[in-house]
Amino acid sequence: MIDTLKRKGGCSSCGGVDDDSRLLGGSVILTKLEAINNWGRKYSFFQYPFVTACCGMEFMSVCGPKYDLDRFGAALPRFSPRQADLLMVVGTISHKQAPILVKVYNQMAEPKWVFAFGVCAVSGGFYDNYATVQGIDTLIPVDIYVPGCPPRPEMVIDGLIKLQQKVMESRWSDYPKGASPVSNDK
Amino acid sequence: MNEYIPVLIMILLAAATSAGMIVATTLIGPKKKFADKMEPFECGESPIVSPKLRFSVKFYLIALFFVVFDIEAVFLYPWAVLFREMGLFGFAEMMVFLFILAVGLIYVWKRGALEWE
Amino acid sequence: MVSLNAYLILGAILFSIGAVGVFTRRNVLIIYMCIELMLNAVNLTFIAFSRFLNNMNGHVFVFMIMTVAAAEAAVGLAIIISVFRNKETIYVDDINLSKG
Amino acid sequence: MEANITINKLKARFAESIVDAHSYRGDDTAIVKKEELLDIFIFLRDDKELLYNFMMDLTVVDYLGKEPRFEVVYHLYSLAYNRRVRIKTRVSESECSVDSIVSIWPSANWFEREAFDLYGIVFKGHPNLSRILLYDSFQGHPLRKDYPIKKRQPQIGPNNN
Amino acid sequence: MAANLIESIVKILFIFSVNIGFFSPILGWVERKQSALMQDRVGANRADVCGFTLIGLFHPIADAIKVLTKEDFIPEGADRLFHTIAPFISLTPAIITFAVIPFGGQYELFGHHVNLIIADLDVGILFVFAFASLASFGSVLAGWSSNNNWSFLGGLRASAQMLSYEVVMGLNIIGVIMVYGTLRLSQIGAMQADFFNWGIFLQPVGFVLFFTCAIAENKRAPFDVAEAESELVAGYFTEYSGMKFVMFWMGEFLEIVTIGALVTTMFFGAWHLPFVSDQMLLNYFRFAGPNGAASLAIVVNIITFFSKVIFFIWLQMTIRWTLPRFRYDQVMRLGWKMFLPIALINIFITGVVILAK
Amino acid sequence: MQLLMFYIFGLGAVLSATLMVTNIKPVTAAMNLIMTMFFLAGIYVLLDAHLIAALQIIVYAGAIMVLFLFVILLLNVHEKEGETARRKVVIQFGSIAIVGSLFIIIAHLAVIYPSAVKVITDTAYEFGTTKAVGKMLFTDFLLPFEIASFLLLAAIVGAVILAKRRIDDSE
Amino acid sequence: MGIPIGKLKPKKVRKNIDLTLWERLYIFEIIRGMTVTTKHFMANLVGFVLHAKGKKRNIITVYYPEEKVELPPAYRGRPVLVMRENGKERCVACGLCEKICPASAISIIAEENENGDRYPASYLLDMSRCVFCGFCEEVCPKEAIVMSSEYEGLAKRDRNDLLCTKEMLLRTENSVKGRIEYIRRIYAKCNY
Amino acid sequence: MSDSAKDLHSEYMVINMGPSHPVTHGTVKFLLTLEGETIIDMKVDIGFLHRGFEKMCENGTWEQVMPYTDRLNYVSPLINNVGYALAVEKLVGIDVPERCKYIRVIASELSRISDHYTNIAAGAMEVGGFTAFLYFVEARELVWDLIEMLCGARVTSNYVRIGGVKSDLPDGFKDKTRDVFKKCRKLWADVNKLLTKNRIFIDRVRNVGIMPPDEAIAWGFTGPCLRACGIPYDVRKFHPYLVYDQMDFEVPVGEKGDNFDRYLVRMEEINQSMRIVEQALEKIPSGPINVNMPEYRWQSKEDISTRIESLIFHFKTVTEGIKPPPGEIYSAVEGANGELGFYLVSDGSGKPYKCRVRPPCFPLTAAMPKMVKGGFIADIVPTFDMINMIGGECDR
Ligand code: SF4
Ligand code: SF4
Ligand code: SF4
Repeated sequence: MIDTLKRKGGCSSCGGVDDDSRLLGGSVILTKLEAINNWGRKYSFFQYPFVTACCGMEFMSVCGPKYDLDRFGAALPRFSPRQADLLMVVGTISHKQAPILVKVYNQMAEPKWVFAFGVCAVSGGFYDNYATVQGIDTLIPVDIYVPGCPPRPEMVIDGLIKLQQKVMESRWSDYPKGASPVSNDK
Repeated sequence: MNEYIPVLIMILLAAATSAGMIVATTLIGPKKKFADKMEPFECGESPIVSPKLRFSVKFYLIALFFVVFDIEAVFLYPWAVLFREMGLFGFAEMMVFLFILAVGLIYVWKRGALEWE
Repeated sequence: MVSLNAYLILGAILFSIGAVGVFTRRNVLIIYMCIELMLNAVNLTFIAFSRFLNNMNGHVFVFMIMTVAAAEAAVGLAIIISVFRNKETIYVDDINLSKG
Repeated sequence: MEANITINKLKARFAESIVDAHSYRGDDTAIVKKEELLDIFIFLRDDKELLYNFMMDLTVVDYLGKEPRFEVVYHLYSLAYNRRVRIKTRVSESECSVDSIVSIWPSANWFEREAFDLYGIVFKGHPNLSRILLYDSFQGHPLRKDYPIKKRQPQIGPNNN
Repeated sequence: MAANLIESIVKILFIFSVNIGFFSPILGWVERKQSALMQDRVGANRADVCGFTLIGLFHPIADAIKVLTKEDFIPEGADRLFHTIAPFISLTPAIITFAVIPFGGQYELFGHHVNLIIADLDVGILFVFAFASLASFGSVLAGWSSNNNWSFLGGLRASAQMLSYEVVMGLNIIGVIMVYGTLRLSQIGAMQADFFNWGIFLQPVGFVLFFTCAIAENKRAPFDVAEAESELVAGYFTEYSGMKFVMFWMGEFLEIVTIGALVTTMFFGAWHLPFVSDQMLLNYFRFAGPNGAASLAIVVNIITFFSKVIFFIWLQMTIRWTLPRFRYDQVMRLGWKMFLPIALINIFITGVVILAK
Repeated sequence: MQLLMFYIFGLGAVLSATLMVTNIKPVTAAMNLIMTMFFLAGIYVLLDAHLIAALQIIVYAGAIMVLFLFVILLLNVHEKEGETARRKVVIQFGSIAIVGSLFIIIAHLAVIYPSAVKVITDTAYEFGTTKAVGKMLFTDFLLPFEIASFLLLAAIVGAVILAKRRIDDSE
Repeated sequence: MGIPIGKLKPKKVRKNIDLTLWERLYIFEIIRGMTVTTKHFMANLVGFVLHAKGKKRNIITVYYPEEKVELPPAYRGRPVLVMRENGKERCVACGLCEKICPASAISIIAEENENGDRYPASYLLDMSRCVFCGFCEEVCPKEAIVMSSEYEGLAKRDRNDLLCTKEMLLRTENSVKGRIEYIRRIYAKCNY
Repeated sequence: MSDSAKDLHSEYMVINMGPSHPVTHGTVKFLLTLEGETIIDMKVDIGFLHRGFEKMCENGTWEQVMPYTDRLNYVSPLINNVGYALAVEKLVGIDVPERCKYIRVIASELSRISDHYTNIAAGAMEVGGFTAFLYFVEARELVWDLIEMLCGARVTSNYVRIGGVKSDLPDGFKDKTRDVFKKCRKLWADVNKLLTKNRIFIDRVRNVGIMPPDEAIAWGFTGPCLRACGIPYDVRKFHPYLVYDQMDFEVPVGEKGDNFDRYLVRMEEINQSMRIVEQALEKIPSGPINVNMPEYRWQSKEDISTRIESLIFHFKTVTEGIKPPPGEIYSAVEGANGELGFYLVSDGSGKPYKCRVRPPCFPLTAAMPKMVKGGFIADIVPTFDMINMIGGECDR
């Protein structure tokens, strides 16, 4: 069991690294630009709420008045994956749902991030059976894992702040990421 | 004619701005293409039919009424400007005009072309 | 200062482009558009004359032409639609009205 | 006794089709033969003193190892008399089918599809008996007792374990 | 000539900076912040530059940066050309229309006649309509060229809706023109120096209709059926990403400003303070000398005008965040069966009243 | 200045008109026609026909072309590939070459040679304004004006009958 | 039992909802709606602008990372292990929590120490599975595992980081004192 | 017409609405056949949230099922908890103490309030009334504060136990409830003003998704959707469980069975539920909250740590699970969406042999095509919202 848990979580490491940008990477202007760019991205997550299950209730709360994800600039839900930056996978992903999740992920425009919201998305939670996917990282690369069933809004915000840090650390060359599209063989 | 020069400048400027935005975003953004992504979005499924199909003739009718009433409005503009000068005669004139078009509207209405079902 | 002739010639050119289109294209819709273009060319001539003769009758004419064009477009396109229903084509070669 | 009026009426009317009846913890239950299921249901629905107009629930229980293996369980409710009854019918694994009651209660439509999906019971005469909760390429029927809980189907990518 | 050119360039730059530089980013912020406050929330407030957050004012900047560096996406099967120019067609007219809207009176400044309007056209309001009618191509092309079913439906809805409301708006404006006898917006504005001559008193029905139609034309809630999130995903711009998608929004935001400005100009006394005409303003500021007085008056004009505009922006936002959306057929019914007859009757009544006077 | 404008607009109009004629796709053709109309509106402005210029855009570009666009999308016929491809080459080269060169040459001639008509350069301030057009329309051309309304009525009725016939038939 | 259908007097809700002409005219109801939202807007605007530091805002929003909500004692955060004074865990590796955990999030390897007492040689709690149900706390006979009020710092960039070992779970008794008292109270004898 | 397929008016568009579509909440797919905007045909595909609830139950002990029931109708988890506990208690044949009954009533009604809040909020949001949505989310947040105070979790409460509840009412619960309800009533009034008489909203929901009463019965409607048709079927009145027969509340019914009625019924039920909670808080007696039966309810910590036989019992029940006698029962409670039935079969072992839930929104969803066919795409939105399909419950 521990072995399976030790699986490499996600493949969010950079894929198609562009050599030119590596070379330029050292220059001050470019780092500055990169920082500015990351700053913009970090405070402007348009999210694609892939809400399927109970976590959606807490997701509503996070967007709702009391916790207000909008404070972080991340409350604007876009239901078109082209316009979204942050794929919020909220809730259980069943095997029936899996191809759809993959498709939505694939259809998102670069750069994109994935947020696993709740233990079901993280690992399948306590639904360890024939119907549920054991963690969305078996399907798509995940950037941040927020456990909890459902996570408290604070935990989500925590996760978002962590994600913002991650974005701040990212480089030009990290995008587009993923060496190849996530396959969707049925 | 001179008063149009600023308009021209404005048009050029506006067009340049919009065009600049489009060019900038096409140049700057990262690109990554593959088959799954290029497919039109349809709620996570593959589209079943292509949208390039014929749509209801109703939309044509709407456009048609639009054209007709737009022309009507076009006639009304000079009339409205002149209204005070022309007095009752002009008013009567236009009312005849409007009346005839109102007949048209009523016809269309009765004919059910404004219904959506 | 641009002379009247220049406008007239522009009108003529547009008209001839329209005419070329009417004769060469087979798509009814495009033919229709070409007709609109020709009407526009005529409008241009009207306006030009009216400007250079300092007589605004031309403007009113254009006004009327626009009205007619709109009415014509409305009915004409409706005809195209109903022809299309019967024939499933919008190419003049394929439309033979006598064999309704 | 008033509570047993349903069972009594059923017994009176379909004497030989009623295999068994009991009222465990007040739940009236009748086990009927599946051949006459439709008639029984029509009777239950239309009889003036019963009027079971709700088909509340339909499910299957898999008694693995017993024969017949499956039991299709219907829960009916009568709004007029505020009464519930449970009708069960037994289905063997070899002949895994039972008449569809969609014509009597449209609500049975999805319930039957679900039962088909999860247990593999075929409902004869169902207008569209296809999988409902699972996807079409799913093999087997997961709620049968012999389906291992963690057996996963090759639906998604290579990574699933 | 040169002075005129400089003057108009100054004005253009002013309007441009106000619109593109101020309103279009700030409206995104306003919309978020206002809706937040209306909904008992706080709204975006955390984007910081060197630790300053300025109640979230940096968020639009962050959005702009993000959007610029977002992948630009054209789906397969889409018509690349039209897919690209559709946002262009939507945005450009929205910027241009402001050219004919006056934001102040006419003054003598250093011996030069200053008219606070970019282009004082004889056809004034028609110019606005002309460009507004072009904008409908933007949505229909966007919807059609995306090769997406939702976009297609959205584009159709958008175009039909815009056409319908354009008609009503056109007819509805006739009443105003009848009252003021001109199409020149600067004149319409100037005629409202007297408080009781404000359009709202002369054309109350006209105001309500115009405002409603303008919102509908702009496809804002409650008329946002074309981009109705819960029905059509994102409507005609479903397949747009990055800047192109935001351009539709910018067009929408700029149109909010334009609507506010038009309503102000036609119904709410344009740049006039109630009971204060331009002449009176000049008199108040006599102490500053003729040029000073004129400049001060210009400043007051501009402030007054834009305050009113901002009020109407606020009003539009409030409406947007208060009301549920119509159903599509209801939108059309409202336009054709309710507003159109009312507009016609309004013309009639206006005529009768004016003649009776 | 005016000359420059004229050339820009004129050239634009001719170019987009040519493109319209030569294009296979009706949608592109329609968009090009809109461009033509736009340029023509510019030329009207040069000719002091302000109202007409605005109407050109409102009526032609804004209304009639929408109608066209709708019908194009409504019918949505696939292009006849072979047929158009054959014509395409001929049309493009033929018309662009001939018409384009004609334009440039003759336009130059036109500028060089004074026109036969007496040119009036100083028009009244009123020329081309809404008011002026209106005055003519509602006095001298009263009858056509009223007839126009009948025309429009006829257009509505006719088009509705034509377009809706099938619906009613099938009901 | 139960009221037969005839006897029940239901409350008709639709009675007076028919719109008057006034209400049909959209605009008045719209204005009414807008007054509601505007009221909220103004109240919040005032509360927002005039808000003094330290005073309670009247806006409901919690400024989370800086400001935290007050959690009720019942709140179930992540499960943690309670430490004895000597720094060792209280847990005796009885395995009840492992057994009851519906998510199978707990895995214990029990060993005996030199005194013959059982203790968990390894106590792994997979936070990526735990559903915060609180069963482990409820069944533990030793009050060794409790649901703390911790919820922060659980978001991780890597799923493997969510696997918590005994060392990561151990908390001093003081820090979870409130919770222990709470569970003593709710599972007290008087409640049975 | 014979060639109607070729006719201009009948070119159909086949389009997937969902599963990942804002209105379908990711859990259902509508395959629409449209003519223009009109829905010609509709196929509903569910199961996107099928998590194998029954299989999980059959593989866990009777107690371990409790957290799974939380996630059935995750908007009102406490009702599911109560329903399941009641079912097992019926199977076992035990009766819980009076105070526990009151607590369960309070918990269920709080849950019902939050469910209706969520439902109306989501409905309002999806017809465009975003502000109304957030007001109710705010109100729900307040109710959740209460629930959290009671259960320790906001959503997945896992509060009720077989033979009792987990914890007693916390201190100050009554006062807090009063405060919260005061605020909630204010927000309720605001939403009422924003929606109930607003013609735009009424036009969207009135005469849309009509279900005549007889058909509603045939399709198996229960709960607010059935009551909207004018049939006052409410399990709380018809088969009173717990102490509902001692509560004074009314059953709101509608007339036509359209979405507007559903909305109004829910709005009124919020008020009725608040009344019930208030009454229950007034009447609640003191006493124990759990049965003292070591074979069915885990022992108190005090006992476990002091009495060795308790400890042994405890070990036994935890590891083997409680063992109800073999048999089968069906027990229903009034869920937020309708009759929430549990059909349990026990074979005498520590695990449920069969744990079937009768999901109230399953038949409701099945009737979707019937309700919207012939309407517009936009009609799907309020109809789907007002039947309140909850994926966890529908797909299990
Ligand atoms: S993590 Fe928990 S709350 Fe979230 S979807 Fe899964 S079971 Fe539901
Ligand atoms: S809280 Fe529940 S899921 Fe988490 S470890 Fe404890 S028993 Fe397991
Ligand atoms: S139940 Fe308590 S004592 Fe037993 S193993 Fe778990 S934590 Fe340790």
